[in-house]
Amino acid sequence: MNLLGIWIASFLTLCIFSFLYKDNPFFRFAESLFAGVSLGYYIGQEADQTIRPNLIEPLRTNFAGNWDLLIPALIGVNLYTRYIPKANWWARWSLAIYVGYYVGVNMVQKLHGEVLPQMQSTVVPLSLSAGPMGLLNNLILIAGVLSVLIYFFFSLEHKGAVGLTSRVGIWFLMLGFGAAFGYTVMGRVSLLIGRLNYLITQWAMGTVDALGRLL
Amino acid sequence: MEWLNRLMALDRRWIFLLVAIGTALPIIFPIGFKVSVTPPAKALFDRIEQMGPDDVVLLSFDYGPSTAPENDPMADAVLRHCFSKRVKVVLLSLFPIGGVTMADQSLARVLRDFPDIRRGIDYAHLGYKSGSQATMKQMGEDIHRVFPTDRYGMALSEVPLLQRVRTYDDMKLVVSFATGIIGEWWANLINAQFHIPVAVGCTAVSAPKYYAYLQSGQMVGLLGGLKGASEYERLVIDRYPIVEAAYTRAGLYTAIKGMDAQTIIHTLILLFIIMANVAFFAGRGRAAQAKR
Amino acid sequence: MRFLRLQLPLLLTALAGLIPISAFFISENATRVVWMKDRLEKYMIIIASFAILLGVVNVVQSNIRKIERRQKGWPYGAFLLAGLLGMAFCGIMGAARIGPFQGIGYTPDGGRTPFQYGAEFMFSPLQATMFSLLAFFMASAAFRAFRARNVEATILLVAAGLVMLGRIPFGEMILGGHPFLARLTDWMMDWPNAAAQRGIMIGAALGAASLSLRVIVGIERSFLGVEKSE
Amino acid sequence: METMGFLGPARGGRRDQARAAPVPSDRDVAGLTLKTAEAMQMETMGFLNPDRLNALVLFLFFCTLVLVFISLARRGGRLYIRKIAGLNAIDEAVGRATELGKKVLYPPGIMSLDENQTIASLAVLGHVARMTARYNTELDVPNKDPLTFAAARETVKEAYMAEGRPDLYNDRLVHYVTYDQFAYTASVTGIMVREKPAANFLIGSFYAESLLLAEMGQSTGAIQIAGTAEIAQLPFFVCSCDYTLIGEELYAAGAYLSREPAQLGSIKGQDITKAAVGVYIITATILLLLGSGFLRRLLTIE
Repeated sequence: MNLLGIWIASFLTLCIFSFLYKDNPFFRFAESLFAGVSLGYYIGQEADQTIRPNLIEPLRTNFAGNWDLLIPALIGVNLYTRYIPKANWWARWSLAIYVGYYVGVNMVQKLHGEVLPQMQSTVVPLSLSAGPMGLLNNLILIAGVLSVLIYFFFSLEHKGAVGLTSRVGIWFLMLGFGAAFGYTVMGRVSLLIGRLNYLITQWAMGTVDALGRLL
Repeated sequence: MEWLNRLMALDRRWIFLLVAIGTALPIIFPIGFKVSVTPPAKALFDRIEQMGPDDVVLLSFDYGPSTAPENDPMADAVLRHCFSKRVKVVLLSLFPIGGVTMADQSLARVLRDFPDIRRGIDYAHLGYKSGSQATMKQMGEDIHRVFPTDRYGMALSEVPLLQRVRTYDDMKLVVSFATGIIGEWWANLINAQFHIPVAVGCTAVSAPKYYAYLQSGQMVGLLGGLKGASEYERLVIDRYPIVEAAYTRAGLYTAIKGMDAQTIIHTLILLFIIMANVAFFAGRGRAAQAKR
Repeated sequence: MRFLRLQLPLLLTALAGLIPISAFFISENATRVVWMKDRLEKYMIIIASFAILLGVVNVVQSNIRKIERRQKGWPYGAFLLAGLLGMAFCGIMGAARIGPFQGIGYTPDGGRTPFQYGAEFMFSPLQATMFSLLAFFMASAAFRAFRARNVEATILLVAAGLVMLGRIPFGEMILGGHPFLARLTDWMMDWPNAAAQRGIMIGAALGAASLSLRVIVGIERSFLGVEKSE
Repeated sequence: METMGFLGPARGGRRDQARAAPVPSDRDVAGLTLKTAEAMQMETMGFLNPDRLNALVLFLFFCTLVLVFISLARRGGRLYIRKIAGLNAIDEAVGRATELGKKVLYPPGIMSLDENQTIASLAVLGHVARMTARYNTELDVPNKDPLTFAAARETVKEAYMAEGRPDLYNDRLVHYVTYDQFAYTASVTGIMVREKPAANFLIGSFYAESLLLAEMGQSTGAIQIAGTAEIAQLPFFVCSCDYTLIGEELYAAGAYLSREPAQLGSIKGQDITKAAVGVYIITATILLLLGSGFLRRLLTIE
């Protein structure tokens, strides 16, 4: 059973890799299967990890204490009214509640969890106590943050001093993007190593092993 | 100058092919580029090196299959180190998607070379528990209550090793192999509250974040990505011949091999960039001449 | 009618948005508000779970249509449906704990449930392989994009090149074992890169908050499909 | 960010974070006893959470500015907004698709409506859909998140109505693919190579798939306009797309395209807040240099 599974997995792996050469029926097969299997996978996950523990179990064990969970169930079901021609705009209510809630959550989260701490860590001591290099670093940090912020000014024309500063902001952005790109290459290469290693050690060597045992 | 144009418009499938070869070759034929050991990796190694057979280390598998190529080799290397040193090990997983499988597989790989290591005496495997943060805190009060049975269904009170391990106080070190936030929780939550030393093996992408914890003393060691793992492998191999034998076995995936591939790919990409720029400037020079 | 169609959705958005905001600023011992917020959080998870079927209905409908009409590539639609139905069946039976479908992970004795088998030998490898394609595209993107066309592109190129060199033993070899490049890499990540990220973050956070406010007061409503003219 | 890049969105992002406990504060670490003592103290302190007063001040400051400028703009104040290249290129992109008789592809990101970037993306989608309706160009909106899918359908439908072309709209324009990040990526790249859209819009919240989509689209010769606030993904979009909306530009896009005074007013308010943030940082830094960390401490969050 295990070796069969490894063969299936390896076949599908090769199907996907074949796309690098060009689009072909094997890739299309794997792509379609992947779309189906993954959707099925999340149906299973949602049923077992969300609907069951968060809705069914609480209702089953203590209906009186959890009857209100029927409200979100109703809001959820309301999404399907789109298929009823006469009521096809009811679904808006569900979307409105969902979006409204998270828009509110995000608003305070962004202001409190991002703006304040990022501001605070930009306020750094401009003294020589950390050595000349420390001072330079702190200056770079402040200059970088402020010039990038200027770049994002929409209601000012980017001319003159503003234009110059925003240009510096773009340079900071490009430097950051370049560094981040180079930095990420490493993690991505290890993913490929992982896949090729699977093909070589699990599939090729595993099959040779199994054949050896058979003989 | 025709070749310049052709280079500029190089079919990217040639690049793909070179990347594939550059990655596959070192897995089959290891090169072994020299790896320099950084202080955070050495610090973790030294700490375990100072321990004896009575000491217990907790290994938390807080990653899943997606980052296994990076995290697996570190877990294996640390596990091999502990077993060579006869330090007792308790394993568990707090990562919901496939974490416990990672622990199972790592254990299986390493045990092949340590036939005399006994389950329940030299190591114990607690399995997976959800609720990450809450679970971690409860373990500070009583591990036996959090994990009524071990991974194999045996009551904890019947596992010899665990009879003397009930809280973090009974252990010398936590090492978390982490892909996400769980590693940070060990450092900024468990270390702060229970004062047990923490080391983390993390992915390359998240390594910069962990340096801050290292600097502030919330962590005693750090293995960052494949590079960190290869450093630890190097340390263990140089110190223990039995491990060296294990690492030379064909077909075993190691971070040192991974670093070989990494080095080749980085060099390859850099060469591509240089070639592209040479062609670009040569092309521009000609265009300028033609204009004149 | 007009109220139900137009005003009610906008009103619901505003109300739903104000609850987490006020809960955030009100002290934690105002237990009612906190309770309500926690409850709402649970609700949202359940609502989102219901939505997934909405997608499934669409996928099943369009693929059945494809197969019925024998449209180009219809066999792929059949593969898709087979994968979907097979996996979903194992998952739902597992969630309900029926017969041999005891859960969706491993069985207590370490064996695999059917769902786990599909996840481990089809879903995971497909996912990991798609993810690993990134290594190839990184290389081709670098080849094409990193050309010193202007000042900006040059900065991008130099920063990327130095960091890549600093992350491998080869970089050290060039400099005779000196870890200068590795340190330069760390410096670039810690200072200029951090500054750029911080600038983007503050700007984006303000932008997001402004969008939130526009949604709450009902100026931004594209997501509802509420007609501007209404 | 690795989990966010891979597992996070695949499992539904914010909803998982909501399920996990929030990042601990010092108070949590100190344990329960302290908490009750503090709770008692807070009861006497009143209704507001004292730890969050600084956030409340920022919140009120921000809201006031934005709302004031919205109402000023509504009364007819003229507002200047600088050119955003990526947004001006939308016309060109849709125009080219129309000329070539090819489709416009618009994946609205992979996150749900709990992410503001998705809302921002839908605002741009509304604009793009109105253009495709006007020029009778084919539009294709593949979706990963089911709620985003539901909302995108409403957005596109309303755009076609608003342009007076309900005849051109059908539910197949906006379709659902799958809930998995990489299965979705595989399908969308499949669409790219098989149907060769003339314009790809990659606007919204994208993670690790950003580079796969952008490179694949690049290889088919499409005009690509990207936009995201996911900092880790910006380098890839910048390298592989013709235009990239960076961070705040994405959030401002809907307002910019709508040209509605109220929307533009909110951007002005946002700009003033940004200026205030800059001034605060400079002042606090100077104060720190003079030996007072007061302004810096005010920013501390619990």
